[in-house]
Amino acid sequence: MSVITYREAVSSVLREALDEDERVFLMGEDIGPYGGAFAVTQGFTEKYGKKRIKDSPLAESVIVGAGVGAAMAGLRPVVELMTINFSLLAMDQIVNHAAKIRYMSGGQFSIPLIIRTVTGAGASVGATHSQSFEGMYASIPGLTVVTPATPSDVIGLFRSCRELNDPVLFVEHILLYGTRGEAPSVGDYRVPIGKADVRRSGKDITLCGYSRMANVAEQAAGILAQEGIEADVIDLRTLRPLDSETLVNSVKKTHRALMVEETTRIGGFAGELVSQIQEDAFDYLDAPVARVAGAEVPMPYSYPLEMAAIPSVDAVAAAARKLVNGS
Amino acid sequence: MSVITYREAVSSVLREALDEDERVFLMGEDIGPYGGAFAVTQGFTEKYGKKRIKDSPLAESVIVGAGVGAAMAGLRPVVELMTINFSLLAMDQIVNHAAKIRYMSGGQFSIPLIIRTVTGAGASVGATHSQSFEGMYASIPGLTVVTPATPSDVIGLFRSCRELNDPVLFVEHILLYGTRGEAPSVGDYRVPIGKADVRRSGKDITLCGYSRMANVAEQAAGILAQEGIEADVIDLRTLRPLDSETLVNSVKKTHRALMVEETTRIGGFAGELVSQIQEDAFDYLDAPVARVAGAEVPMPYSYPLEMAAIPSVDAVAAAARKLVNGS
Amino acid sequence: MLKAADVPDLTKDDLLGFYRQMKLIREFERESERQYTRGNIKGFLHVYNGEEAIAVGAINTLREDDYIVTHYRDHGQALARGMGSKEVMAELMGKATGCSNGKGGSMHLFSSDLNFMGGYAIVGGQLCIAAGIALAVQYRGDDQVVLCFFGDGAVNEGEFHEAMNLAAIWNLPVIFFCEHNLYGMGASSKETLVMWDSLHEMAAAYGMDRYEVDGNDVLEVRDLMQRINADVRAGKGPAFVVARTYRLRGHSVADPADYRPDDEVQYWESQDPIPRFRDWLTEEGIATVEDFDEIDASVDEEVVIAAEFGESSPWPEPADLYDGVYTDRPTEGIPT
Amino acid sequence: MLKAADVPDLTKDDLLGFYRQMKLIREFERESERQYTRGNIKGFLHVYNGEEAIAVGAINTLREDDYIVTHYRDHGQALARGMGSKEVMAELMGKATGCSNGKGGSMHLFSSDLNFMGGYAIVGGQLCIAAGIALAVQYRGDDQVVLCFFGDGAVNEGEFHEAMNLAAIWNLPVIFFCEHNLYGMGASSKETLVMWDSLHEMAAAYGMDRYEVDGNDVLEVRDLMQRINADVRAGKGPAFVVARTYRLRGHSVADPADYRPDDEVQYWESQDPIPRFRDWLTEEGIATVEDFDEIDASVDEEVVIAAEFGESSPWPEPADLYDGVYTDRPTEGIPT
Ligand SMILES: Cc1ncc(C[n+]2csc(CCOP(=O)(O)OP(=O)(O)O)c2C)c(N)n1
Ligand SMILES: Cc1ncc(C[n+]2csc(CCOP(=O)(O)OP(=O)(O)O)c2C)c(N)n1
Ligand SMILES: [Mg+2]
Ligand SMILES: [Mg+2]
Repeated sequence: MSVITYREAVSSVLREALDEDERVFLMGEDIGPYGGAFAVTQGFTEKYGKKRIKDSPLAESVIVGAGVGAAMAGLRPVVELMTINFSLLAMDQIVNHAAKIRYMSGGQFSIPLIIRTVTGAGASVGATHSQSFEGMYASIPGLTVVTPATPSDVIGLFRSCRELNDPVLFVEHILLYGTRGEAPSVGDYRVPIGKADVRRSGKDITLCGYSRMANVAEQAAGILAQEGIEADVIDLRTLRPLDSETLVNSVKKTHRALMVEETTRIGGFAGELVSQIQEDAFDYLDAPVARVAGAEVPMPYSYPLEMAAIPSVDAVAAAARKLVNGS
Repeated sequence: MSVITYREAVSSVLREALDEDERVFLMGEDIGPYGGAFAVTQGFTEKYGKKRIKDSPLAESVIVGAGVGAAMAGLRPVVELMTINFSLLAMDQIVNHAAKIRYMSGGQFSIPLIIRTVTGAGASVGATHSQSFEGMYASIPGLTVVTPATPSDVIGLFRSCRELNDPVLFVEHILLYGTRGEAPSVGDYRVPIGKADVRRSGKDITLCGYSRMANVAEQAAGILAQEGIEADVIDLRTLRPLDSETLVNSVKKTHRALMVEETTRIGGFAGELVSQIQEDAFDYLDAPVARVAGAEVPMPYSYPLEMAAIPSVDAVAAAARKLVNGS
Repeated sequence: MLKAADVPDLTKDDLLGFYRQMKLIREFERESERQYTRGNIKGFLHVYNGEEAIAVGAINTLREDDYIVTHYRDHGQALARGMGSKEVMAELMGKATGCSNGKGGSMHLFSSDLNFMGGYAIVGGQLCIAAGIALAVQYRGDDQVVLCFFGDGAVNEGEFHEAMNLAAIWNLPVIFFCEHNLYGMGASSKETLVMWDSLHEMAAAYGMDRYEVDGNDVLEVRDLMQRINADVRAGKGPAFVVARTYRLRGHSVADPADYRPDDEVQYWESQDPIPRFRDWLTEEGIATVEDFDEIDASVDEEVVIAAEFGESSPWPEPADLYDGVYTDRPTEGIPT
Repeated sequence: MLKAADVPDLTKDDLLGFYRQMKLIREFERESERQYTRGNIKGFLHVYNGEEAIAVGAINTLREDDYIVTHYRDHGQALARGMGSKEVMAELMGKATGCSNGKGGSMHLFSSDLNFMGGYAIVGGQLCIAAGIALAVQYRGDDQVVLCFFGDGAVNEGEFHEAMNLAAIWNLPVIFFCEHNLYGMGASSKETLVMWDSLHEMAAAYGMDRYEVDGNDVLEVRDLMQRINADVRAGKGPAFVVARTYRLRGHSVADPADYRPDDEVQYWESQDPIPRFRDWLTEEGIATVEDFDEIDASVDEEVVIAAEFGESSPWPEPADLYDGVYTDRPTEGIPT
């Protein structure tokens, strides 16, 4: 069993895709000789050449749009939007083109396009560079939105995404690249799309998160366990399609649920989770489903303010405690 | 008491703004001699001249971005994005610029910018032209999002928006322009930002919607009343800030709630409403808060399919009936 | 103007074929307007009247395996590519038999069989997609060309710039073809583009080959496009073509177009590509009144058949609503 | 190169003032890198080393009521505009005393007093904002100019095109100033822009006045900008300026910049604008070693003071987190 970083996991599945499938090419800003803003594609140009590692102009719309076109014409592009913040400049191509062409064409064209991008706060990069828009994309029919939080989920989910024929937003987290985890032991390990991971099992409360917040929830569960509170920890892993079954079943068992989300609270994706839980497990709930989320502000640069704006392990533990103890 | 159309209401408040405040100018695609895609600015160029009615190039990013700049420099622009579908091309300017500059600058610059746009489905204009993104914008701190459903709310809310010094998304509905309603009798009539309208009062269920869906909810309530089901009907009118107090108080009275929303269900703004209701009125709820929303598909062009994809009065009434009768 | 001798490769049949296509497009559009008035076509309807020489002149130079991408004003290109007038009309009516199964509508015509990669309704968006298709061609080492249509209004959009730049820097086999009809929706391009009168020169910013052509002369369009296709196919990289033309109707059926000066409209009516070509065919002694009558009658018949087909075709099944969102799984929220 | 006689309007004090500003920027950046290494500055840090002649040459031609808009590589422009090195350093450290109260950070410097309308971190976004400020100037009938800085990378973005086009068609008083340092992040602009070697010519597509200048020669930049300002102020419409320069460090502090060829780096090191200007001042007999020593010492002292000020300044109060989102109401969700 070997331990790898999240960054290595991303690199490895990209290399695998390039090695296995001639139709795969990468395209994005500074992914060439620079090696990618997060050093994921270092050495790729040397190995695969410029044909397959396309350092693109700084132009998000055409990066995605050209990916859509190439996918329509039979290739399987993996494009990179340097961070999800810049994805707003490509949102029209993602939402009005990638997500809709199949349906609008009466099913004639599929768009097997993977859009990799990077979400998250906590890197002290200020309001315009610290956002988490994956929940917005998860509201768009036609898209698949995946948010791996561990190296093995990166690998397992990416492989599953490659088997899809529709556009995927593959959302990595800026603070996770350096984190470590076990590499999957099986060579063809897959994580199914739309299957949540129950990270930990407990009877008192359900903690649910995705991306880095799944890890935060798990750490909070560790603290709570020392106090005798046993939490189910659910990592959604995929936002669309959503594994509400696992989530709802957990809540039916624990009767209490706390959703942990990094983006600002109002209108975040956690609202969807709360809604589905109370729709499907209403009679099981002993307390309202609670949410811990980012502060309702543009992300401040100043370090202590930023730390206060992001859900912390302690804040999650405190909210869980309150939910279980009723105070 | 005079009756006017929603379109006339929009035109009249725009004229009023131009008449009252030299700092106000309009900018947008085809708002000049063409009179606007929805005929709201007909005759404006003749009356106010090209300086104040700026027919812009077809370029959504710079329409909003230039509005932001002009607002920073002391003007009070009212810009138009022809429909909210095209707002995706300006989303970066709205979210990363308009909404954040005040906070990022430590409060040095305010952005008194009104962005008018048009939401909604039902006009047979297909998948790329029938979307309702206002809920997405309502998730962005720094924005104010207003969704008037009646001529008098158009007037009252627009006047209140002009008194703000921060960016507003003023969201009109494509199917409402031809609808009629009473004009406000008071000359300086205002509707406060962040105050929902209780359209109808009843004890059995709370129906909550915004924009055209508030009207649909109200019509459904009319049907239900004939069956002896009395509904509170709440028109949110503003999505950000949100009047959760009125909503929650209603649910505390009725014990049952149904959210009606035009956009697709998963990840819609209704999830936020559900969450807040169950957070604040959990012990009052006799049933899960329910949602009626658009079908989970890109909008089809074909008329019967489109009609099936949009929440109808009947669908709302049926869902309400089920919630009240438990079947 | 060209002479018959300038186009020795075109037979009488070819030339009358062009005439027929142009005429078919015109009559098809007239019929769509009638159907719109009768409520059988809904939403937006952007007709192609006056611009027929472009689609016919350009598209007939393509190979079957070349690609076409276009905007919402797409009926003309679809018909010129050989899409059946029945399937196009049925699509405009939202019927199950439409080329996009009624899901796309007038602005979103598609045919995978014809490499007709779609009509797109977000102004400028399709240029990016066209660049991507061209990238795929280049990547595979093939020699197809991608022909991408858009309007002068689209030139304002940021995506125009991004797509032109990408195609130029990567030498992609794409022809960006601007149907310069002087107007966006109601805004004159004189007021939105400094270079409106020499629009093709904007491509100099990308070091791209660029051409202007009389978009109301089907043979000029064809002639130019044949040369450009050969260059692009040979790997010489992208090209930008601006065809000067005019839409003889409003932006959409809803637009009375009264913002247009009378003399401008009159001038362009005098340039109507269909009578122009008909006169040319007559003057060059290629066709007679009888030829035209025969073609016109067959066009009228085809259009009637298309309309009947559309009207009598079934609506999509209710269950179709949820069909086709994903290739690999059912959509969410199908009512049970 | 200009001679002293070519700039009779500049006194020795003026010239040494330019030298001091350039030197201050350089030493300020060196200090920020040190502070970054020590963890006192976090996130991204994009230093201006090598490009000082641009900010100093250009900004000193502006009036107090003119406007500046720039990108995330903004320390140099802020200092050249007269923002205090203390407030800038404190902002880089996220302190309450920073020019944006610690909320903006290195990439988002603002000063309403100085009409310093912000550093912007979304590449290309600020061009649209600059166009809007210029629109306000024109609307009011004033004669300020708006000076908007951006990099060669920004030229790739759709917003570049939209802003250039709007400014051109409406004749707005804005100067789009491209700091052409040959690289975006790690991508060479030779690989992203066909016209990389005559970038200013891209403005021909908008019929815009356009200029290229040696961005490492402070007097050339100043001279050109004086002429352009006068034109723009007189209502002659927007201009596009491309200053050829080089960043002597990586894109950000995190970037070792090993993708750059050695000879290229060496060439540009030989073009370092500060020694060049110092040599010029010496050769022209304007300044002596003693002058430079005095200035250098005062710069060093200022930078030390700035760093101390930043370090000793307080963090924002916890309650500041929720402050300043709206002008007219408190933000949502303030914990109670
Ligand atoms: C991004 C975007 N903005 C606005 C619109 C609304 N709109 C549809 S067509 C059009 C004018 C386009 O003009 P042009 O590109 O010249 O094409 P033409 O209709 O003249 O063929 C506008 C503004 C749109 N569909 N997409
Ligand atoms: C829209 C957007 N895309 C990508 C980035 C990431 N990014 C930041 S700076 C940069 C390179 C910009 O290069 P240039 O404009 O030449 O400015 P320079 O850094 O050379 O001064 C990139 C890709 C961003 N901030 N915004
Ligand atoms: Mg046009
Ligand atoms: Mg650069």
